[in-house]
Amino acid sequence: MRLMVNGQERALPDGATVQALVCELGMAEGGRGVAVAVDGEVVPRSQWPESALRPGARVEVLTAVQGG
Amino acid sequence: MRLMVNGQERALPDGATVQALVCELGMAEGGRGVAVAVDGEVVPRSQWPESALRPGARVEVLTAVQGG
Amino acid sequence: MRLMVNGQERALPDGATVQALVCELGMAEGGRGVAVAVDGEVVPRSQWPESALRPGARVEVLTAVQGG
Amino acid sequence: MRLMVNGQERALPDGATVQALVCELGMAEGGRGVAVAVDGEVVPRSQWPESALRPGARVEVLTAVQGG
Amino acid sequence: MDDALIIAGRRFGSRLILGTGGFTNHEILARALAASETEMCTVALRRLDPGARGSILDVLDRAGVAVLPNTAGCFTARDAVTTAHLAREAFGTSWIKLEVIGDDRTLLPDAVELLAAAETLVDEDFVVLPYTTDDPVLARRLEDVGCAAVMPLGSPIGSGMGICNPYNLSIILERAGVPVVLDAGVGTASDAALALELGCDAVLCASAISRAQDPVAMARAVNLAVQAGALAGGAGRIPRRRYAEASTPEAGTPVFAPASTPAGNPAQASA
Amino acid sequence: MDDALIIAGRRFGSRLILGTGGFTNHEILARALAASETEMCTVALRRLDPGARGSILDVLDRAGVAVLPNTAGCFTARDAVTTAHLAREAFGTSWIKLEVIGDDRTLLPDAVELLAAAETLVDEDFVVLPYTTDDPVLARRLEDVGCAAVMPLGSPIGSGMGICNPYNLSIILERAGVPVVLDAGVGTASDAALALELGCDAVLCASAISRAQDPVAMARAVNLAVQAGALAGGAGRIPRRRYAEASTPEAGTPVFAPASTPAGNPAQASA
Amino acid sequence: MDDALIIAGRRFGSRLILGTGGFTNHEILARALAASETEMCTVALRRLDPGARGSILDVLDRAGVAVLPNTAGCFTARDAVTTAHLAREAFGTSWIKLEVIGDDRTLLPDAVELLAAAETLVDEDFVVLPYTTDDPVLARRLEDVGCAAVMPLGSPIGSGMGICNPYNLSIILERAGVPVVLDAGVGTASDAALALELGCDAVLCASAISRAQDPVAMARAVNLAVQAGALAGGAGRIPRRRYAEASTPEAGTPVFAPASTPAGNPAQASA
Amino acid sequence: MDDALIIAGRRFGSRLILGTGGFTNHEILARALAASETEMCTVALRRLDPGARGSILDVLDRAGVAVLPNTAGCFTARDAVTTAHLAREAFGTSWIKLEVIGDDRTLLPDAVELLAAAETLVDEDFVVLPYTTDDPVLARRLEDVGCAAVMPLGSPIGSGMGICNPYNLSIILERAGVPVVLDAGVGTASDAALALELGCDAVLCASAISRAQDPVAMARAVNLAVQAGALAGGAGRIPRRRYAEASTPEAGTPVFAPASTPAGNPAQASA
Repeated sequence: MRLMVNGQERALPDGATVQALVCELGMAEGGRGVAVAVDGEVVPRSQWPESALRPGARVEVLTAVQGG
Repeated sequence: MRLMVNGQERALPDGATVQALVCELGMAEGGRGVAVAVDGEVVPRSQWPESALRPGARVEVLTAVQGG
Repeated sequence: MRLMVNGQERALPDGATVQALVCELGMAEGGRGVAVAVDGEVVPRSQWPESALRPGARVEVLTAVQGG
Repeated sequence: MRLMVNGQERALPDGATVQALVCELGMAEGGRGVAVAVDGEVVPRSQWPESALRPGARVEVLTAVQGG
Repeated sequence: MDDALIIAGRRFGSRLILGTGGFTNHEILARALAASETEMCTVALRRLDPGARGSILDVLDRAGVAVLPNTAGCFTARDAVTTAHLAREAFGTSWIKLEVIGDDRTLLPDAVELLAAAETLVDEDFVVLPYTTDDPVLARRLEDVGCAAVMPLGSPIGSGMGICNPYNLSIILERAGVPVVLDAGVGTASDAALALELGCDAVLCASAISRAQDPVAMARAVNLAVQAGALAGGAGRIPRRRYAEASTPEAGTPVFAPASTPAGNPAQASA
Repeated sequence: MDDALIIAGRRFGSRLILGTGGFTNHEILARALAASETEMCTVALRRLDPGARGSILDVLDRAGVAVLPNTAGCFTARDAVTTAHLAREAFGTSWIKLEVIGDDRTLLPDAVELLAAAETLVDEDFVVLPYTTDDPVLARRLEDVGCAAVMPLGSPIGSGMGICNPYNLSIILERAGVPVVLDAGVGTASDAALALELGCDAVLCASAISRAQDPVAMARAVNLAVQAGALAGGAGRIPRRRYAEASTPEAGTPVFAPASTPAGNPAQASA
Repeated sequence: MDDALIIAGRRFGSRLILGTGGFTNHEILARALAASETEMCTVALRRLDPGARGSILDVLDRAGVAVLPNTAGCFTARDAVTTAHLAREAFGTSWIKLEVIGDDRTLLPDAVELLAAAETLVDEDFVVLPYTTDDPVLARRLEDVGCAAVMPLGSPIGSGMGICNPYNLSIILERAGVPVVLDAGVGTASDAALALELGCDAVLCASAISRAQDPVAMARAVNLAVQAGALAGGAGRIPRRRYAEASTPEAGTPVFAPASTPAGNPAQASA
Repeated sequence: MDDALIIAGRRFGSRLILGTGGFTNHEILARALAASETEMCTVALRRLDPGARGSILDVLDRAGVAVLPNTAGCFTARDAVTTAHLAREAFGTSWIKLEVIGDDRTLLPDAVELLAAAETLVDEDFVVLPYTTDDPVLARRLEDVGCAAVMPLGSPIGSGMGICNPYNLSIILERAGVPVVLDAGVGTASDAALALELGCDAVLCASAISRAQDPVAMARAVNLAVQAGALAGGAGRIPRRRYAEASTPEAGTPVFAPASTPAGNPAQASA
């Protein structure tokens, strides 16, 4: 399926979970400092393993950077 | 009947109108620079003659003063 | 004879007076707004006709300009 | 003899020296931080023992104080 | 800068708006009005005092100036809107100087209530002139909702501290698409001149004039200062320079004697 | 403040002295002169340039203004004194704007040479108007030796930085027994208004006007600003206050509904 | 002033909060962290860049400082609230530096959106530290809705202009019931010292340190300045006086000779 | 900036020179000395008071700081020179803080007398540190005659007004070939930090510390502020900018929903 990850189109196997996406993006397990929003809604880390992504979803995967 | 005019209790004949009150307060006819609110609602000058005051009404009769 | 007028060498007939120099420089008669110093000493206008210039004299002929 | 010490008249035995005066004023020996002027002239410490005071002399005996 | 101030399509020959508060009596107000040459004055609405003699409206009518009612004393959008309605009734004008105060010691505006009231009144076709802080974002929000002008403060009402933050004011001026009127803070004539030089379209001034020891002289002074500031603002001032720029030419400077310029002389030193 | 400026017994209707340096030509100078309404202008002495057409004196004569020669460009008391002698010859006046510069980048005065030159010229019956620093002690020394006025700078000549140190200027004004003329530093109209408000008797202004993009408009602006400042300075300005002082009376403020003043309301909070 | 800064019951040994933006690399950041002796640093959330090497969190962990996530880049309450939720997930903290910007050139806060976001987040048990304007009314509104501190700006982020309006800041400080942190505007050490002297409880500083030519030296400088300001603010400074107050006693001044004080002497003159 | 201050070839580890005037007793002075970490203190000469107990010299000796005698109270070059001679006798040092006052209310220096005294004392091999005005020309004249440093005032002694004219001070600093010590005017720590940031080599501070409510705390504060200012001055501060410079990167900013950035949004508006 195709969806938007951080503003860019990306292909993922159907039914892929947030956890899968995050791992694919190379996050260390636990992935401290990372947060995910799908279609503007925050997905708590505890739900990453179960929450399946839908085709066309707009996903934001964010991490800590220097700032402010 | 008794009502509050500019924060002070005042007695008026039952059924007295806004017009009557304003005149009693000594406004020149036309009474430019004067405005009236009854229970927080503005009473347009055109309606002064008809609008009868109810007992216990809170009436504000205002006029122009020097101001910033 | 040769002398310095306003910082530049200049030739004048021997015995030339300040008056002569000023006229030669094109001053209107009276020459209001003009003043002359010879070797650092002011020469009052009244003395222009008599005061003869010496060879090598350093003459400043000044006039009014815009200034702060 | 009578002389002025720090603005006040004072009596001293004739021929008293600066050294004597300073001691009388209770300076520790050496008297570091003390300086003396007689009639406006500084008297170096080395000369205190010899320099005799004259009647009517104006003597300033100064010492260190807190200051700017 | 054009001589005329234009707000909501209306033309004013003077860039000074006079606040009428604080004058000891109508006679002094009338003379100050004349000296100020203003064409618009603020007035307030207060409870009718049967004992009061003479109406300020008569003074303003005789002077032929426009009336600008204010909502002074309101701490909420609701009270300010009600007061604006009453003012429209009382004075037959839809122009309103909108004040919604957030603190009674500094009389500083309450940004949230002010914006809410402005939006409501603009929808009701009022010509809204809001008294606001010097916050550039709030000023633009007020313009965005349709205010006819924005009136940022220089410093608190009656404080006479002038323009506390020229930077913020300059940012407001840089962005504004409607007239900017400096409201509150002016303490004396030079404050008003500075406001116009910075680019303000007008100044609203009450206490600085009404409470001066000689209100009529100060009215004249602020009048001249506003004209001076408008002219200067349009005349292209010289830049600020760190070093001097001689106003007298160096060329043609006489030399009287070598001795006259000693060794220590900076001219030589730097030559 | 009286309308008239009096220096050495001479009366001037304007408190603006115009420096003539920096104008691009005599025609603009003439128009700026008219717009400024000044009654005295400075001029300098430089080596005669046979090619030069038209004399500035003709311009000043036509305008009917007094001529104030300066000693610009002098770095020593000796040169300044010689220049003053030449000026007296050239212009038939004993008035002199005394400049003795100590540094050619800032054109700041040299205190020691200035005071020496002033003393000499006063002894020779010159009417000495010294261009000085904002040092209050030096200003008094200049007055003590007999100068007819003192002319402290606000900031360096042509810098347009205005009054860098209002404190020093205020101390000079507090002590001065002769007229104080702010000389140098004015960048725009409000600077001039401020100088008069602080108590200066006049302002001497050259570059701010002559080098503005529109010298004639700026001349008019500074003229108005000087009048505004003089009036305001005499009108008794309001004090600076930390808190607001309402210009609209609180008494008689209507109450439309209890609900209209929420609990969070500062008026209540502070009541 | 106590040595400790306490926000929401948490104790900090340093009154300097360090913004981590602008450091050229993590190594310099780490050294600046040490030099600053700060105990809390801000971080932001941005899209994951798989290429990025090393996490700022590791740097902060090694330094043992608390993490304060911000909502930089948000222009609406809604985005700011969402970002706060994400930050809580990412960093496991309910502390948030709330930024809701109203203009992208000055990065000034939007009062209305900021207050709305603050109210929402406080209701969700966030410890809200809002970056706000220097508007005293807005500051109190933020406190009223439950913010743990208020963080007014001195001037725009990264502008280095210091405290543009000390008056407004002083009014905020006078009224505040929660810690006041000067956020934005600090350009150099003395700005930070001044903020503490005025009464601020802390300073949040990023660009002044991270973009200085020598960030580590500036980190140390601001660290010392904050300590100096806190000490001075509590030490009871001398009042500002118009006239001098001799630090050396007059009593006991010697007199060397009558001639030594000439007639012109001001001491005599004024005696 | 190097950690060490060097005057006349002598090295000082601290850039703070402490004036000892105004401390209520020697014990507080001793504790303030320790807190300040100064290495040089001023003292004055006054008529011997047989009743006085304890000498300030003992306090300074115990602290191991250098003694810098002053000529406070002198109004003429002659008195100042005599006082310097006495100080050399009394303290066995040729270092002198030269004060020649021209006015007893402001205690401002007299330029002419000061320069004359400096010239005389330099010829007699004194190490002359003159307390001077902020006049850049006078400062250079003092350097030209051989002063070991120049000590311009920020504002009058004990006035606590800080640096009234940073422009003049910056010009002095730009030209100076000897150390520049800010003397007089410091009111609190940030004033001292600013002086060092501007480029002063040191600060001489008396009243700000000795007359603070807590002199020991203020001594520590000024000590830290001087270190902060010296570090910051050498760290290359960020420039002052009119517009903001984001400290958080824009790149990678998430987008949560189109709806989240309304039409009125400035980011869009300006995009």
